[in-house]
Amino acid sequence: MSQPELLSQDFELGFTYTRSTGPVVGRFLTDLRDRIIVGIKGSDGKVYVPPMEYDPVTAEELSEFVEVGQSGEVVSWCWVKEPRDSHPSAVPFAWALIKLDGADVPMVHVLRASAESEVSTGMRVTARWAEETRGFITDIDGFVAAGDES
Amino acid sequence: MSEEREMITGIEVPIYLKYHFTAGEATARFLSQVRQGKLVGQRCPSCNNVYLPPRGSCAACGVATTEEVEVADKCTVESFTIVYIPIPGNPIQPPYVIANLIPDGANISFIHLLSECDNDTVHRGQRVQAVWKPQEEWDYAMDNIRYFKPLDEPDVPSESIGKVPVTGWEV
Amino acid sequence: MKDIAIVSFAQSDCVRNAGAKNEVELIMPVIKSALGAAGLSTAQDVDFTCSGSCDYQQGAAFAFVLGVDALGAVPPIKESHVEMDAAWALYEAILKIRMGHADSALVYGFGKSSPGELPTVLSQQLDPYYLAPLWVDTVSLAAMQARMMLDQGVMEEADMAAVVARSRRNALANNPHAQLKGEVAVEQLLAEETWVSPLRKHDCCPVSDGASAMVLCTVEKAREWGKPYAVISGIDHRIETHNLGARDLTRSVSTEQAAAVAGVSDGAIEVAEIYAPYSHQEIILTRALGLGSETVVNPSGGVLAGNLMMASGLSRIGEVAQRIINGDIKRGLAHATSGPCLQHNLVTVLEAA
Amino acid sequence: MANLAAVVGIGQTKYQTRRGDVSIAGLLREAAVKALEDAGLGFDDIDAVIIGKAPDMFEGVVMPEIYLTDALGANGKPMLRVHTAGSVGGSTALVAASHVQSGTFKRVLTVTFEKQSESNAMWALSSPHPFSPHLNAGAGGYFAPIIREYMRRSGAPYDVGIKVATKDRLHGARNPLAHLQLPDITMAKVEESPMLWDPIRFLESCPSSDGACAMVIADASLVSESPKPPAWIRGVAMRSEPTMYAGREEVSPQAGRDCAADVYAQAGITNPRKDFDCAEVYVPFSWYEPMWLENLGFAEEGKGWKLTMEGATSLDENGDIPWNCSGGVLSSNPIGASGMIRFAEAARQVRGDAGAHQVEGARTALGHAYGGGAQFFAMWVVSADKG
Repeated sequence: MSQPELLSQDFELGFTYTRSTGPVVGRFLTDLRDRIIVGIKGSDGKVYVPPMEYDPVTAEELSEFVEVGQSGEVVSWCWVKEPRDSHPSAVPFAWALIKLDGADVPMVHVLRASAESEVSTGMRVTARWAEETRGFITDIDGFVAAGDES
Repeated sequence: MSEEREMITGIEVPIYLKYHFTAGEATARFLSQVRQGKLVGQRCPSCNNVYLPPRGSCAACGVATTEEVEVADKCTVESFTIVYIPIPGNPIQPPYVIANLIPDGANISFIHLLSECDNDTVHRGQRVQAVWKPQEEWDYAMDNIRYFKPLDEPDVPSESIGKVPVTGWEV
Repeated sequence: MKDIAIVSFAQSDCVRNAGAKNEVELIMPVIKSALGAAGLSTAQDVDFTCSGSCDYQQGAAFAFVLGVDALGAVPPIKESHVEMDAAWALYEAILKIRMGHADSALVYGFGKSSPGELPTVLSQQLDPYYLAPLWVDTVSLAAMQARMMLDQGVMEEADMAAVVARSRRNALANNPHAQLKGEVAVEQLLAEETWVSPLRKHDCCPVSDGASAMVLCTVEKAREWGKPYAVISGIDHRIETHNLGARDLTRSVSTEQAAAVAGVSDGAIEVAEIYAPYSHQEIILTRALGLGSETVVNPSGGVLAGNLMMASGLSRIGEVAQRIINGDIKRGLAHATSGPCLQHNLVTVLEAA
Repeated sequence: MANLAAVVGIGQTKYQTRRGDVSIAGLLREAAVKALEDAGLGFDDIDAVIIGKAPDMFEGVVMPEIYLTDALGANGKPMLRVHTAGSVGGSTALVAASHVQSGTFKRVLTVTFEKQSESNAMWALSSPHPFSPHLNAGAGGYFAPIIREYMRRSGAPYDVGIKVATKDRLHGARNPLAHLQLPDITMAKVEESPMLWDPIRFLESCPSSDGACAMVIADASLVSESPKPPAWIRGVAMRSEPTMYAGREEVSPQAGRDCAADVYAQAGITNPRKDFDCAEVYVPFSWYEPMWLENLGFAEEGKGWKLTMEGATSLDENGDIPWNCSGGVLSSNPIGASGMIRFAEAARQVRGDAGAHQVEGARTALGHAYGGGAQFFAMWVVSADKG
């Protein structure tokens, strides 16, 4: 029996999905396009950003939108030294859990900083908008240290 | 907030994931030999049936298959359909015939194209043979065989299809 | 309800790249080995077969359909599949036995993660509108969880390194299938650079290819077969909210819930095999399970020594069951997890007959 | 011995090409809430949640139970995700039932779905993969040769499939949830529709739908807490065989015959045509009706097509054994849910709750699903009678 040859090949599993958003996600994305950040009030009054469609505790359908601030506090973070191809940054950056002013529950997003030493838990950050907004989670290009948003 | 603003109801989300895929041993061996212009299946040590393409196991017995058996590029039509829609990424123009073909010496069919035939007279038991691409175009792929074309040989009786001996069906 | 026993377990080596081994070629040896240890030869010899796998690992739909080719499913068999870790396939099999539709079952899980970039693939488990389009990977999410624990002072970096050192040491001593093993000092580990800070590479489980399989049956059947066995005295699993911000990431509430239902605290736990893909998660889980110093945690090295994604949960159960079958211990627990930052957890308590 | 369980609530979305008004979670939620309302229950009354769908590539969400837990009120509960190819809707119902029949839980919610409009079915079912030795002409390309072999063996006339396609769409026109609404369909229109994979014409194939189907399954002790009549689960069975092996009988797979024999034995069915009042059977291509009539023992081998042509399976022709009164897979096909829709529609019939497609006085019905290369089977028998 001859030795098997090893057959390997790169391939890409890819599709551009067409997602319908429903009213809650759609409202959040519409507001992002308009450079506004909204959350939603949970059954116990907690404000979730981005808005959840259903309450995580009671499973109730949620509908009471609340505009929240564009600045907030870093609840936790990590520093990505070697960004992956898929990451929204080619240079080292942070992921962060950010509790926006007026929100009770932090959200995950990008935190852009020039070095790990500039990021800390509890730091104040502000959303920096993409040049063009279109109604997508990346309309927020990322958060930056408060005062650095321009 | 403006009442008449256009609400977002849908988004496009590109999800493209990169993989580096390695074929399984049985497939690699099979395609390596297809690249040499040979069809080599594997015999089940338990039920003696010959599988082509081989998958490294006999699915019926659940045992590994290793013994290699070269089979002919002459086949018998087990079943077929005439397709009227294009295959994504395949240049063949409809209508075309795709058939389940059992090669002489094997006991299971694989799917391939039938051409140079009258679509209306294709039938079960019909004898066909591979039409290979020019050797310089051979690759690790079954489309080294461009298609199968009818042979001027008597039909294999229905009840014998897939059960004829390894040497192939001869009258 | 009938008492259910595990009579055999088999696992392949954890390898970074199984190369030219397809699903069938990965599965068949462990199935043969598990069936053989139970005195059986094919899936025909059990009443039910159930598997766990994930199509996205290799990027091809219907991976589990090919898996059926390894079973010898002619004549047809009673068979099912979960797109989850095989620990949940075990759960489905247990329900089947409890309802009296099977007295015995074969459960297996397989994963070939090497073709893709696993943390990136798993980013697509996340909310498809808010998180998946950001491509936030699972390592980064775990890193934020670890940071929270460090910030809150519930652990120190040295505690994480100690988990890794113990994993490597245990793998060297006890686990021939481990991918990562050896003697390494905590100081050595702490001297390494961070990767996704605060995590160092060694805080994260490796990516492995392989499979594992198990045979279970009613206690009556195990006696009939004359095989030693471990009894599943409790099993439960719970999921919690997908909103990471809404969870206290320093705890695992769903593990606490599952542990309570499974009866973890009804007796001493000699050995616990915990599915903690990151060092700090072992600390969270050890606490959630209420384990103290009397329990040996992850004698196999756990998944930090080798992570057969989609089979690792089943392997944890198998590791504990095997120790009971061998007569080494009387009572232990196994844990399996799924989702980002321990979102979904399964707890099994195993006891000697 | 399995504990006795029953379907006490059923909820379905409207099936259509694209549900552009909801998120993925919203789609499942709609069916789940309807099922709970039908059962007179809330999420708090549910002990565990079991979901099912076909390949994750349809929506591009990997292991979607992780994201869907909040929408289905599953937090703090067990949640399981089943995947057995096209039979998954049926298998999921069976796995959900086993949560109750095993005595482990009292009441569970099960939901299956597909949001096919998020991608493309042909792509999702057979995304290109290197070194795949097979030519891919879609599901129709796979099943058409098998159908031709059935025609050859049985000598069935060419228009049996046309009749099934017409009949199921007329049934579907009675069901407001059905995707295809073709009340004016005729055999001539079906025959004139384009041939895709000979002998399968366009109108002899299933559509591609968005939709979700949900059920609440309860232990016998809790059945009376729900207001509507229960559908008692009298038999459950699944069988699998490999896709390809030497000598495999593809026209009437043994896995299907064995699965039927198993579920009939549990439910005391000895003559399916007589003992069932109706059946919901997975028929994605028209010719599979006569093929499954034989495989499931409603007709002798080679004679299934005669039942179809006599109108025995037609509600509109007052047939004695109506098949797919809801319109079947030929009228609605959100793949991951299609099997469960069969199971749920069988239950609706025996609950006397099937609206304009109700079979008068139906007491016992079969739900059937198959998948892969007609190799995975799931079936249940439901009845108005506790047994």
